[in-house]
Amino acid sequence: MTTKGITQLSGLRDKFKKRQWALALALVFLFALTFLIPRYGLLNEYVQLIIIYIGINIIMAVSLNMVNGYMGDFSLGHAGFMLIGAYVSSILTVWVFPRNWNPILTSAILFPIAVTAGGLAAALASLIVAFPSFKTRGDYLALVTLAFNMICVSVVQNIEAIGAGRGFMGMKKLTTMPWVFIWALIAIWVIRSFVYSNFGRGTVSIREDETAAELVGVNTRHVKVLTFVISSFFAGIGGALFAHILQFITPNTFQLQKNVDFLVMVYLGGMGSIGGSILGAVTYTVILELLREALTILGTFPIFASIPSLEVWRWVLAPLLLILLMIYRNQGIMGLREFGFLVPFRDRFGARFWLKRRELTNANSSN
Amino acid sequence: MAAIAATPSKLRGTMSFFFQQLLNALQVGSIYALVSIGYTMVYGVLTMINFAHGDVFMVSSYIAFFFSTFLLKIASQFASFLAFPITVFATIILTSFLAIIIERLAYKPLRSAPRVSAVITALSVGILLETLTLALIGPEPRQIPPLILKVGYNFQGASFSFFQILILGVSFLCMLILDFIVYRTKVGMAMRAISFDKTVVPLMGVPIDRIITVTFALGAAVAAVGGVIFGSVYSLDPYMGIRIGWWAFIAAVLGGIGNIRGAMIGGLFLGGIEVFVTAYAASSYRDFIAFAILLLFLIFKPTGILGKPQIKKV
Amino acid sequence: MKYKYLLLGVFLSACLVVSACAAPSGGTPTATTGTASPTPTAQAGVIKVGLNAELTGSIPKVGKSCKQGAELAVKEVNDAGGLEVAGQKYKIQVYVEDNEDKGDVAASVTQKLITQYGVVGVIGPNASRNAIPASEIAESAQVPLIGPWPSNPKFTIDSTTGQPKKWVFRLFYLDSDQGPANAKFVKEEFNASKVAILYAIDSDYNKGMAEFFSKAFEELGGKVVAYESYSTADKNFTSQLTKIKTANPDVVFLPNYYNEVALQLQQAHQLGINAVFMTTDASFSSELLTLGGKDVEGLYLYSTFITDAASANPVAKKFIDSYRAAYGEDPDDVASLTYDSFGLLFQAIQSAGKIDRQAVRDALATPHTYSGVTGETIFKGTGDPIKNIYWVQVKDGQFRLYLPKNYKP
Amino acid sequence: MPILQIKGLTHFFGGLRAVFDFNLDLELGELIGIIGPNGAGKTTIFNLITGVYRPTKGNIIFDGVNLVGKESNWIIAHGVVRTFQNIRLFKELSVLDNVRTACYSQIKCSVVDALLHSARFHQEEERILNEAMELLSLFNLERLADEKSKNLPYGLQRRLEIVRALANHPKLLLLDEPAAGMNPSEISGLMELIQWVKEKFNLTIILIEHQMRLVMGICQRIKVLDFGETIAEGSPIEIQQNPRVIEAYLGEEEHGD
Repeated sequence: MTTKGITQLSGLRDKFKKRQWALALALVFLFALTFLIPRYGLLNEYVQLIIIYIGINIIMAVSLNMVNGYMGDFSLGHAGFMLIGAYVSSILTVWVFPRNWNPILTSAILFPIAVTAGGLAAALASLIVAFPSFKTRGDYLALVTLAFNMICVSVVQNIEAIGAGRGFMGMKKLTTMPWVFIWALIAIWVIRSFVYSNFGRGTVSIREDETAAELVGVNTRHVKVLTFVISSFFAGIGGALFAHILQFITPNTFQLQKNVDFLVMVYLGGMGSIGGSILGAVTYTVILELLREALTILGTFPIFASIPSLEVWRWVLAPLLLILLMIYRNQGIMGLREFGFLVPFRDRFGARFWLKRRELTNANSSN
Repeated sequence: MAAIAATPSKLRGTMSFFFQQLLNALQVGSIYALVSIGYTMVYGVLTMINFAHGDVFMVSSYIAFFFSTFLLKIASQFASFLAFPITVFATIILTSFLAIIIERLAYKPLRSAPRVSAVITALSVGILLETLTLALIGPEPRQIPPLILKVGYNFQGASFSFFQILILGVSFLCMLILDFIVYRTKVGMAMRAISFDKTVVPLMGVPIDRIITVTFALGAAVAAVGGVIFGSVYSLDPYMGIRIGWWAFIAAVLGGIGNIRGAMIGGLFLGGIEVFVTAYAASSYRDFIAFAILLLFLIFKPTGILGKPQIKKV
Repeated sequence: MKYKYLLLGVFLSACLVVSACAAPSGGTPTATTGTASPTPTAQAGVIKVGLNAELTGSIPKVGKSCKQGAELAVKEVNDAGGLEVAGQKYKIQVYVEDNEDKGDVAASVTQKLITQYGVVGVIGPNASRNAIPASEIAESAQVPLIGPWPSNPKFTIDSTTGQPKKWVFRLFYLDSDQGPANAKFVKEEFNASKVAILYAIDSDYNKGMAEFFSKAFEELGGKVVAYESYSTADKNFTSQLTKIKTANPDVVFLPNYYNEVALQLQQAHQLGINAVFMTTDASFSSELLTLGGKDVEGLYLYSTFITDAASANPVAKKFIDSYRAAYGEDPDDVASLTYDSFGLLFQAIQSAGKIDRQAVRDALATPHTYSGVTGETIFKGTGDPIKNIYWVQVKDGQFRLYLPKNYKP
Repeated sequence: MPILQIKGLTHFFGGLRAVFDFNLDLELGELIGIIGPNGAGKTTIFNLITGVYRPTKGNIIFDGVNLVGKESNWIIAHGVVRTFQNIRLFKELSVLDNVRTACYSQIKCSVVDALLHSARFHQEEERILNEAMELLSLFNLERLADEKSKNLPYGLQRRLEIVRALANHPKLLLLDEPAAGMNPSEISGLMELIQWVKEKFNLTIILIEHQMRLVMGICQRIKVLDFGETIAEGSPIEIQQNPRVIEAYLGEEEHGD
């Protein structure tokens, strides 16, 4: 019985360890791909561009999910943080940093600094939203975030120095597949660590019942600030990467429409699930692109050629998808479930493990 | 900056200038007021932000466009001065229908669902309306043909047309009628009762579904009037609903969301902001100021100018 | 918990590796584009050309005309059996992409045309606000890009170095040339001393024109009495126009797109502003007439193409006729400029003698003159040509050629 | 010296008087009951103690500290915990996580620790896990640790709420109608449970209850509220004989229960 128990115990651990190793290897392999692909042009540049977009969208969706999914608040300001990240990082790379460094150093040292700065700026700005969130919740907070987004946009529109509404450019194409991969990985890692810590549990308890959370000793204010700051930090990162792939940003790019895209990703994938957000981001981006293709092909047929703006039908999809989701499956693909490999050992097997161990010790003491 | 420097301040100080701007403000403000009522009523009854409302307004404007162009084609069959009232009437009916359909298809299934779902759905319905209009009618800007000849008057150097006066008249009439409905009729009582207490009133035999339907219909109807006006003074395009919608919504919040008189006041107030910010500063600060006001209100006085506070229950 | 440290290790090593691979893929994008993007081969005797147009968004008419102009140009060549390059006939295949009148979309669509379809050259976008970001992509991907309509100087200037771009060409005169010409016209024709300007502050074209015009006009001794701005997609200009009215100018200059100009004129008349109204070729579109109705009557503008002027030119005559036949409307400047852009590209391919981006680019960059439906276009080795300008006035619902008092051809 | 001293506690909702001049001296290890008809202000008192509302007037001294104006989570973390009239578990969370969440204030590690998975973080999490599991096993809930709390039967949910409250190492426990919706046999179980918890964790308990049997059964002292005012105070027997109470409260209670 005892030995059996021990083997079971160690078995549990080993199985988990093995999985983690497999995951690590998979990541290394993927990472190798991310710079083999551009190096040897295994995929054409447009597909590469889409992959990079997907990476950025993953960062945005996962970080938005922290607020909308885990904390159960409704943020409509994520694009605002993205904008801040985009502009701050771009200003750094274009004006502040030396422009004629050798490209390797620029990409290896200056770019990450710029991106991080963008993230930090966004994180700082998020306090404007975090503090109101102490008092207001639900629809009203949604409005606060939205107002924040709109204000970000119109502020940029009024700063002549950075091109106002006409946009800002001159960034080098520094966002590369490996960088996006790394940042996405960092985002997922950090957010996962946060969610599966006592702060994360605090966040979720706010979603479940804020008053009760406060009344079992969770410092909801602290948790809220942390959640908003981390979430918008990665939104800023996403923005920075976005700016350095497009090499051109305008405030209007970061309007409500962009928020809606991220919302679709989050709710399509499923709230309160990192895996869900990743899934959502990938699915949504791919669907839209496939549709672009499909419509272009359709357009070649005489029947459809007559339709003035076939392209537009693509934009009908996103909202329609959301509505149907909300009505028929507002849990999204994953619901509140999570991919096993994203859940730390303690949170996945902790209880079972504890029980087994007690069993064993009892057994020992009995003989 | 050039904008401010360019016009000598003494000119902008003059009475006629101010009066003219006031007239402009009233015209824009009345449209905001008309649209914002829809937001505020729905919120009052459902505590749900009907983000799609701005786009319902847009669609109403298109309805008016097609209807009026059709009328003018067959204008010979009837006295053309009827064109305007008929258009308004038809637009009101059709738009109300649209609103009811939206409510039935998209919102009703979510009555019991978490609030967030409702908000997202509303947002999506709005965007759906935009994209559908874009796909079906196309993005070219249109304008409702002049149904009433635009006789111009001049008062103390401020010029305005008969049509403008009519606009103001019509919109204020609408507000009065609505105010009457909400504060004097049985349906209105029920509405305010529901917005006062969601749990008890249905038990007291108030047909909640019908009240909700009526609310959406009324809100849309008023917005439709705004749509006709907007479409004939300015021009229509699939995206026009966004900005108007937001501003009207801000108006609703300022007035204390759920409070109809507040919405009217808020609307006119925002009209003032739009015009006078442009007049005495630069147009590009407009949105910033409007949303800054919204933010401040949400943070410091979320119940708006005429709203009432609630107690947190444990 | 060892796997965790392994992951961290992955990050660190990753950062190093990135710096290694960053050079080709990040620092200088050319290396990758060179390898990744299908170099335009003329398989099956086809030449691929990309069209990047504002099919949806705020100036759809521009996109429509652009597309029609393109279709016509390509149809004519293909009906004639194709384009003859180095003694071999090639069919032309156009890939049309909608840039939604958004800068970022314009950029990614250009990227798509280049790498997905491997076009030899890209025509468009038309509005400067879309053309500029698109040109950045074309420049870094080293693909010839011809803008039929963009007139903002930044379009052909490399924003990082300030040098002229190598791969970007336009078929239009610069704002910086239009401004003075226009100011001179206003000054002399209406001997105006006071002008008022109303422009969209968030659009490169409008803002550029406003600035160049006011600068030129003040140099001519005139005075800008009102300098008002609004944001694209605004519909209510009464507040600004009221300010303009109080400033009481001789001429009101509206360097904006047709859909806005129509409204601005209506509201200006509504407010009883009686001045000469002047706009630019950005409103040279039949939509202006349909939308503006009586209110645009008497409006002055200018263009590089106007049917009753072009009719003199046999090439243009033929074009106008076939365009009318095909689409039942008069070609506007966008249509004709797009048509010429294709002509220009075809000519360049022919003189290059092979379907090769570099060769085509070189052909375009060598000083030459292209004579098409919009008259003579003189290239001096850069992307910015010299073109002729016609003054136009709206008379009884039509665009009519307007001959200035001191008109010298 | 009493562990909890409430002096002249008064609270108004706008014009409505919820609690008026409420006084209480609670000795360490006491179990006192507060009864009174609905709307008498019982729960309001709990809300005032735990900082949900800020009292209009009066002081709440706990362990020599005035709780008035303190954040709820601070008060909880310092040993005043409560359960709720209507169960307020985190429904979507597992039983274990409900308890771990309540350990928030117990965990001594910063965000940085959490994000970097530092050794400190792991040892803290391990500690909390074991603590939570032990606590659960004391209440025979350990085998349900991975269940979503919403799937628990009603009685167990009540029990879990008490466990969750205990996770903060409280000195003072506020029970808000723990017996609500329980059948007689469950109630007797609950009575034993409360007694046992009190001894086991040497707690001081304030109990709000409608179930006379429960209150009379276990409380040493009872306060009776009516319209926010204290109308009687004393041992169960005294209360049962007090005429004002009978007329204000027990009268209705007879056909009420």
